[in-house]
Amino acid sequence: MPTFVYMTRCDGCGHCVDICPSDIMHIDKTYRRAYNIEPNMCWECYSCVKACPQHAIDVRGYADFAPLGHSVRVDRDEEKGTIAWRIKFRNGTEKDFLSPITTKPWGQAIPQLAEVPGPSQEMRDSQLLYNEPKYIRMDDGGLHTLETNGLKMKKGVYY
Amino acid sequence: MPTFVYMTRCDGCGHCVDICPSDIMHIDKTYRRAYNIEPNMCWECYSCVKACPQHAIDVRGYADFAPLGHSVRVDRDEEKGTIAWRIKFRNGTEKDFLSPITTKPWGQAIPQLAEVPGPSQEMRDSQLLYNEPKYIRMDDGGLHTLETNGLKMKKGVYY
Amino acid sequence: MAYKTIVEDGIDILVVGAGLGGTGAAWEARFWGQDKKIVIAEKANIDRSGAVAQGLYAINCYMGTRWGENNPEDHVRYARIDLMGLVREDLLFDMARHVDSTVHQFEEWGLPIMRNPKTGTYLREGRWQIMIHGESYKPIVAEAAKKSADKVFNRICVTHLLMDDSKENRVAGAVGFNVRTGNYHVFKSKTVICGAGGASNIFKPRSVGEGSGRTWYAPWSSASAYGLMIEAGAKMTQMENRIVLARFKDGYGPVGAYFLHLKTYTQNGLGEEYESKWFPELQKMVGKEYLDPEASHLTHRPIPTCLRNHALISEVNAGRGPIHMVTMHAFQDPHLEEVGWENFLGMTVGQAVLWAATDVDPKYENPELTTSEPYVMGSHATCSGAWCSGPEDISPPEYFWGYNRMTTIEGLFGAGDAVGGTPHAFSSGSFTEGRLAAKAACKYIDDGKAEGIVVSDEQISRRRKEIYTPLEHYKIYRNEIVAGDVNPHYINPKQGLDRLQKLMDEYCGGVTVSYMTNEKLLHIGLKKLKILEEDLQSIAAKDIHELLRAWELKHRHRAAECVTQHTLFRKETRWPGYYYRGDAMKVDDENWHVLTVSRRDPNTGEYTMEKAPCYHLVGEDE
Amino acid sequence: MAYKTIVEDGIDILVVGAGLGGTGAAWEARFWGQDKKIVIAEKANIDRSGAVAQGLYAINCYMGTRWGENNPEDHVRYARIDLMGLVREDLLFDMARHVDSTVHQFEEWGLPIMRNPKTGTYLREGRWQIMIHGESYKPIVAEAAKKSADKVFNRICVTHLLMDDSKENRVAGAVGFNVRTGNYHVFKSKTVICGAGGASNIFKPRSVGEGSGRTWYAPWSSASAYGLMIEAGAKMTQMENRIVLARFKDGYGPVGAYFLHLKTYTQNGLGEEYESKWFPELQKMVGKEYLDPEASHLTHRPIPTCLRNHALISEVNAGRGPIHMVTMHAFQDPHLEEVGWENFLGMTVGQAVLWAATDVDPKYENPELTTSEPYVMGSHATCSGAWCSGPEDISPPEYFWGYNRMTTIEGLFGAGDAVGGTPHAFSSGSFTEGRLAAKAACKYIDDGKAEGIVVSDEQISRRRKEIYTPLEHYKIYRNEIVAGDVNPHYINPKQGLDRLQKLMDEYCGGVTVSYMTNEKLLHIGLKKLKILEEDLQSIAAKDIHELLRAWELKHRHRAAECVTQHTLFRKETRWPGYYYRGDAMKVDDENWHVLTVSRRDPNTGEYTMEKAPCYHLVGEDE
Ligand SMILES: Cc1cc2c(cc1C)N(S(=O)(=O)O)[C@@H]1C(=O)NC(=O)N=C1N2C[C@H](O)[C@H](O)[C@H](O)COP(=O)(O)OP(=O)(O)OC[C@H]1O[C@@H](n2cnc3c(N)ncnc32)[C@H](O)[C@@H]1O
Ligand SMILES: Cc1cc2c(cc1C)N(S(=O)(=O)O)[C@@H]1C(=O)NC(=O)N=C1N2C[C@H](O)[C@H](O)[C@H](O)COP(=O)(O)OP(=O)(O)OC[C@H]1O[C@@H](n2cnc3c(N)ncnc32)[C@H](O)[C@@H]1O
Ligand SMILES: Nc1ncnc2c1ncn2[C@@H]1O[C@H](COP(=O)(O)O)[C@@H](O)[C@H]1O
Ligand SMILES: Nc1ncnc2c1ncn2[C@@H]1O[C@H](COP(=O)(O)O)[C@@H](O)[C@H]1O
Ligand SMILES: Nc1ncnc2c1ncn2[C@@H]1O[C@H](COP(=O)(O)O)[C@@H](O)[C@H]1O
Ligand code: SF4
Ligand code: SF4
Ligand code: SF4
Ligand code: SF4
Ligand code: NA
Repeated sequence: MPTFVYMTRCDGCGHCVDICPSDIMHIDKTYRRAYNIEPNMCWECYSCVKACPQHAIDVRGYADFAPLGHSVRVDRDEEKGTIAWRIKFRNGTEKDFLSPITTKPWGQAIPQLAEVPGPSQEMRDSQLLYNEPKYIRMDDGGLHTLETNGLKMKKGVYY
Repeated sequence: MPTFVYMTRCDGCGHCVDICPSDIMHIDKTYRRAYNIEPNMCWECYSCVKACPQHAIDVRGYADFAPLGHSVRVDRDEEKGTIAWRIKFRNGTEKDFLSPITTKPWGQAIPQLAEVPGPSQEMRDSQLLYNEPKYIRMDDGGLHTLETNGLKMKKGVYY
Repeated sequence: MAYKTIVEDGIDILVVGAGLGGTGAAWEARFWGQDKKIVIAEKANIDRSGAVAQGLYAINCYMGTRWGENNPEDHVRYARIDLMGLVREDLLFDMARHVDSTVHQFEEWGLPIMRNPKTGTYLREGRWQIMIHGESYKPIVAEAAKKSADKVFNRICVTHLLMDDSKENRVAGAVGFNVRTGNYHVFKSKTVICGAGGASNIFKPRSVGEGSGRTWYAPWSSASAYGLMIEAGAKMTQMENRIVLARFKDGYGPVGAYFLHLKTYTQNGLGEEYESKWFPELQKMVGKEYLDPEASHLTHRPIPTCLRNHALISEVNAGRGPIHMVTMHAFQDPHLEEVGWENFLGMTVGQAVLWAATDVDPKYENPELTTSEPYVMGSHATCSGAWCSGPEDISPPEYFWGYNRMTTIEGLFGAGDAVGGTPHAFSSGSFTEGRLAAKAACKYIDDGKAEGIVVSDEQISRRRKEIYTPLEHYKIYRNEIVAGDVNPHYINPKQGLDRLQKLMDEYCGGVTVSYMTNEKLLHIGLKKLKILEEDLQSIAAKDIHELLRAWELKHRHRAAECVTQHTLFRKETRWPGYYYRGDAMKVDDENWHVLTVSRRDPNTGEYTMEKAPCYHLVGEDE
Repeated sequence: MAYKTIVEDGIDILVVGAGLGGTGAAWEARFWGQDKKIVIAEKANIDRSGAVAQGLYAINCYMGTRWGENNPEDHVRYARIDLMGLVREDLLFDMARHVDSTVHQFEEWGLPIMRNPKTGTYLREGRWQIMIHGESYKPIVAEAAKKSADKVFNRICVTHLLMDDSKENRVAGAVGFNVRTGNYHVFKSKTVICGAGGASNIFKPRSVGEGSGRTWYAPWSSASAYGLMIEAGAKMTQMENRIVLARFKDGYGPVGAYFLHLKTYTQNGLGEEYESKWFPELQKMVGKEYLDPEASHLTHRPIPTCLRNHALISEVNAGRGPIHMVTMHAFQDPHLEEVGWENFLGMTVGQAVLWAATDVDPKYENPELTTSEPYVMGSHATCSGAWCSGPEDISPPEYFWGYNRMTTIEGLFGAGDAVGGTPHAFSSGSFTEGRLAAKAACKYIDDGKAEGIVVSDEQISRRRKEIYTPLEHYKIYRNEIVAGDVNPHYINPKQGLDRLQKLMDEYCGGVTVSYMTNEKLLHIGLKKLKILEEDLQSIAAKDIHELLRAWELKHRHRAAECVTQHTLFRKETRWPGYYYRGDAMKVDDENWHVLTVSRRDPNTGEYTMEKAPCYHLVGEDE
């Protein structure tokens, strides 16, 4: 289901070009609008579809196994923190789905590590990562090690 | 090994376009010279190569299994009634072959059937074809039939 | 559209497709129809059209009766056992008794046939095969056809047969378009001889991308003979009997000259002979009647082609590939080395190119073999095609309805791949069949069977509209999208072909599934073919060349559907090595020693399947 | 060429590829390297790059230690048996003991993790998998990486690592080009963390034409992690251990949520359970130690993924396909139906599109399953990747050389798919590995190991020349021909990819040969890879986008070569269902209960293969 771009909707803003992981959304020189230059490298990941402010991009199933006449439309809203899908079958059946995409205002809950207190030498010498052991266990117990867990590494054939 | 056309040799005469069984040798609008518009439908049949008066067409092995660096050139001569091949391996080895393509001056040995005496009613009612039974046996014997050959057609399972 | 409509009227014999069958028909027709109007409508240029465009290095069907080599019935028995019992023996006997006359003619016309210097007879490759310098085989037979035809229309892709509007089930000509001018061509004719050839590219090929042009049968073998006739409602036979060929890997160079003349042989990856190892298991599948290696050895009865494939496939599946052709011995003889190379230069140049590209010199290295994707045709070791009447002096009643090689549609004849039940006809047999059909067509006309044909304007304009729909479709919807080939309203011919090949491969026994299928898979395949048919209504062509591809695809699709219907019908594995019905892995002579016959109703699209009895040629007192 | 050279100097930590591993590395690096210069060089846009671009619906590696669900060693045992005994248990234990901390962080950042309404714990899909609304998984981790990095260079295709010219075998940064501007980018760095991901498209895909973008792993997973590291001379491990995945047919939608949460199950074309039927035969191949269905049943020890594949493949080969996933029961429950659909919308939209297109509603029809073409990666049920040092408190001497996740090249670290021996890390484990590598890289610098690095101008300009050669090649030779992509002097990237995929498929165990290979075939494969490598010197790129494809292909080619070398080395069939060595069809613990380690000499191109001991995590007194 590679993407295609509706001629009358695209305004050539380039958001799709900016986001496509496959580098295949390019701006057509003649029409100054976007199109998929290499459909056989399109993963139908919908990154461009979600990013297009004009809803100008759609997808039609890969011709080598998907018949015509379906559609899967999406609306992703970072403000609302939701994504809405509308699936239309070849036979006309429709299904709608709505999911959250985040539980927090976008990006704000991630700390800036340059601003947190740096690690002590002891911590550097330990096996702990940032904010551990806090995150490892409910009981705030320490990191699992071979010793704490009564284990050793042994050569040979074990199953 | 689809065909390609050397830019400096082709004069756009169209012989290749005229002969290609796959309808894939076309004249490029910009350069007014021929090229293969659909290599994946090229059978490397060499019909166009043989037909090109400029030796402008060559073939390079299908990219999906033939490495670069070889060539198979041909010269077909209806006057002489021969075809000459030169094979060049990737490693430089060369092999030449020469074969006849006809034993008669081109086309002249084929009769014009509108001019031969038409068949008799008897012949029409028989199973014979044009010029038969002459061509069927050395001894000019008649056509084989179930009767002459002691046979019959029988329903059932035979091996 | 600005395309002109060009009507050719008053034709007596229209030859649709002038390959080996069609050129034979056109040539011979002039003899029996001295004053008749004979016209050829050909997709390409008849000088280099069809399967023989690049030439052939052997004529694989020649009796040599004049030298006492074989009688026609010997060939029938050969074809019968090779095809696991099921062939049209009336048609085969008829072809075999005439084929030598065809070959002798070829020689007279200038085709260089090699001679055995000692005996003076044709140089034998094998019992049935003779060796030729056949690079110009096709130009030579085309020359003959041109001598006989009133008009040759090259570059006409015939899309549909015309049907008589006054009499049910009678042909009235054909229509198509010129792939260069785009013009609409209408051929009104009393009879049609369909020689539009067999089918490559119905199943997913082993090759990919650029290489997918490297098929064994030519990429332009577009199943048109089947597509045209099935659409018109002709009965078809043995369409399940698709063929898989052992071929040199990648280049798909034929192996006949190697096995038979060069006496090369195969071995597995370990250097072992492997074929016989599979015979005991195979014998359990097919019965001793069809595989009896000892008897074969003694009597030179062949091991059926499909069973040899089976051994190769099984050995590879067992992890002992690759299979090699041992050429290193034979190639020490300079004569055989030359034959080995010229064999390919004469009919599969690509194999020579490949060896040059990969530095494979068969003198010093044994090249790899593989089994091809399946092909649908009717003149090699396989016999898919139309259900035709045989000759009156041979055919039993079930096989005879008046005119030799006439299909179940009145006035519509076939030759070569178009005709079912006649394997091992090859180039010479196909040409011969064309000759037989031409004589019969003249008789049909002379008998007054073609009187009063009416072709309505409605039919002509309906077909015209249908033909150009893909161009219209493109025009209308192209600009809805910015650029590219992804469009919600249409698919293009290449996309449709990819879909067809993939589904046939996966559900109908292609290479990816090691030729395996079963009832469940076939039903799914049919469902997908139906949906594809709907999408083919929405196919788009951006120019006339793509329009050609669109119609080739439609013909391929229809043939594929018929193949799938037949494969579903025959509940046995008759030809292990061609395909396997996983749910019926044995030969079942009790129920299936019959020919399968289908008819697609042109109005409803429904198929009706029947079993037709299999008649054998036996001694008078048997 | 007019492209600029842009040098970024003085980098401490260069993250090459910011997928799940790379974002973890960049994020964590800031904590341990508060003043260090952290730079990301990424081929795409890190907001939607890598395998998780379209999201994930599950986090497949989570212990739940805080809820007493699993200890790290439980996961090690799981991964060990699933991989038929051979994993890096030090790395796995280390990853497992940290992974929960990663996941809890994700939740804090806003990633919606589903909860079990009764227990309040994360909603389990299976023992190791938890369910998420993960459409924005990648944008969220990218946000974290951006918070930590000094600079993010998007759209840089990294082509080579830079090596220290003053000290053998020490990394010094990386180079690449911007796929939009074409500019040459030089990153001089004390350490490099390679997170450039796994590989799709090394083997011929089942899909054709347009559909070949529909791979399970993303088409942009270009084997760059392997290509970069192998080229630089890093040792690799378990590269033979490519993975084949059971997937919904055509759409390649994952099955985990279906099997584990929806409790759907498979059946053959006849509606039968088939898996267990194959166990007796399988047990003979692999030994009871690796397959003991009864014990598995009692202890919830998994049936290894490859062995489940084997049953599916064998059943299909036996002619009892297609395999169906029985969804019709589960989908009667509206919650499960919703999960079933959202599972795909969240990570494989194409599967939903396909069902819509084919009118497959799993509530009323059981969809088909198939096994995919092989993929090469290191974080699913497979563990190809670089041979890395483990953590000092766990690793035995053979597995430890100073810095956690450091490859055998000094200063070069890996994370995620790049690291060998750590299967079942998935997204969360990969991110965790990135964090571990970042901490170790900081330590490496702080320990003074990166002092005195020299990068010569010669090295920089040599790489520059190399990078643009395909563009030069195109310019020089393009006009020798009239038009089109057939040129005697070059192949384009798509043509090269087709060649690579076809040969890997046929000689190294792809789908067309039902995953079968053997020594002979592998040797031929290596020969063809070598010739392809020569032709890759002549690859042409008509624009910068094709230049990207050219370099992706070169990375894929190098990885494919390494896979083939490893497959040749391991003379056993360790993972039936992933691939078969036809000449050694059994597990051979006596000789092959070892990890395979390769090194390609960057100067000669020769591979050296060794066996490394396999250490297992056992009880203190065992
Ligand atoms: C491709 C190929 C074929 C053979 C071989 C090797 C190779 C590489 N081998 S070996 O493997 O055994 O080595 C043979 C061999 O050596 N010796 C031999 O006698 N025969 C061999 N064949 C088989 C014969 O060629 C074959 O039996 C005959 O050609 C069959 O004759 P016919 O049924 O007439 O098919 P055709 O392909 O020749 O002609 C079809 C014509 O129809 C045209 N056409 C098709 N669609 C049309 C449309 N829609 N409208 C108008 N015209 C439309 C075509 O253009 C063509 O002209
Ligand atoms: C594609 C996919 C993947 C998964 C799943 C379903 C599907 C459909 N499933 S399920 O099937 O089990 O259902 C999983 C699931 O549900 N849960 C889970 O946790 N993980 C799943 N994965 C696996 C994980 O995604 C995987 O384990 C991790 O992503 C691996 O992380 P990492 O090793 O970092 O790889 P990456 O692809 O994320 O990132 C690679 C980055 O490198 C960039 N890159 C690549 N080459 C580069 C170059 N030359 N220069 C510069 N940059 C260059 C990439 O752009 C990317 O950013
Ligand atoms: N129910 C829905 N689910 C998802 N997206 C929707 C829905 N309704 C409208 N949209 C969005 O609105 C755009 C325009 O819709 P349409 O009119 O279907 O092309 C689509 O591209 C969607 O992104
Ligand atoms: N191994 C073989 N044994 C007998 N006949 C063969 C063999 N291989 C090819 N032939 C015949 O040789 C001719 C050309 O075959 P091919 O080259 O395979 O198309 C056909 O008549 C085949 O039936
Ligand atoms: N049938 C199964 N039994 C056990 N685990 C499975 C099964 N199928 C998938 N999984 C696991 O579920 C997760 C996702 O699998 P998949 O969707 O196949 O990528 C991985 O951890 C798999 O190992
Ligand atoms: S994001 Fe949408 S509007 Fe902008 S260029 Fe792409 S298709 Fe056009
Ligand atoms: S769907 Fe994904 S891969 Fe396809 S064009 Fe859009 S962003 Fe690129
Ligand atoms: S036949 Fe030769 S010279 Fe004439 S157009 Fe074709 S390539 Fe050019
Ligand atoms: S080699 Fe044959 S198929 Fe290819 S372009 Fe020339 S004539 Fe056409
Ligand atoms: Na890993």
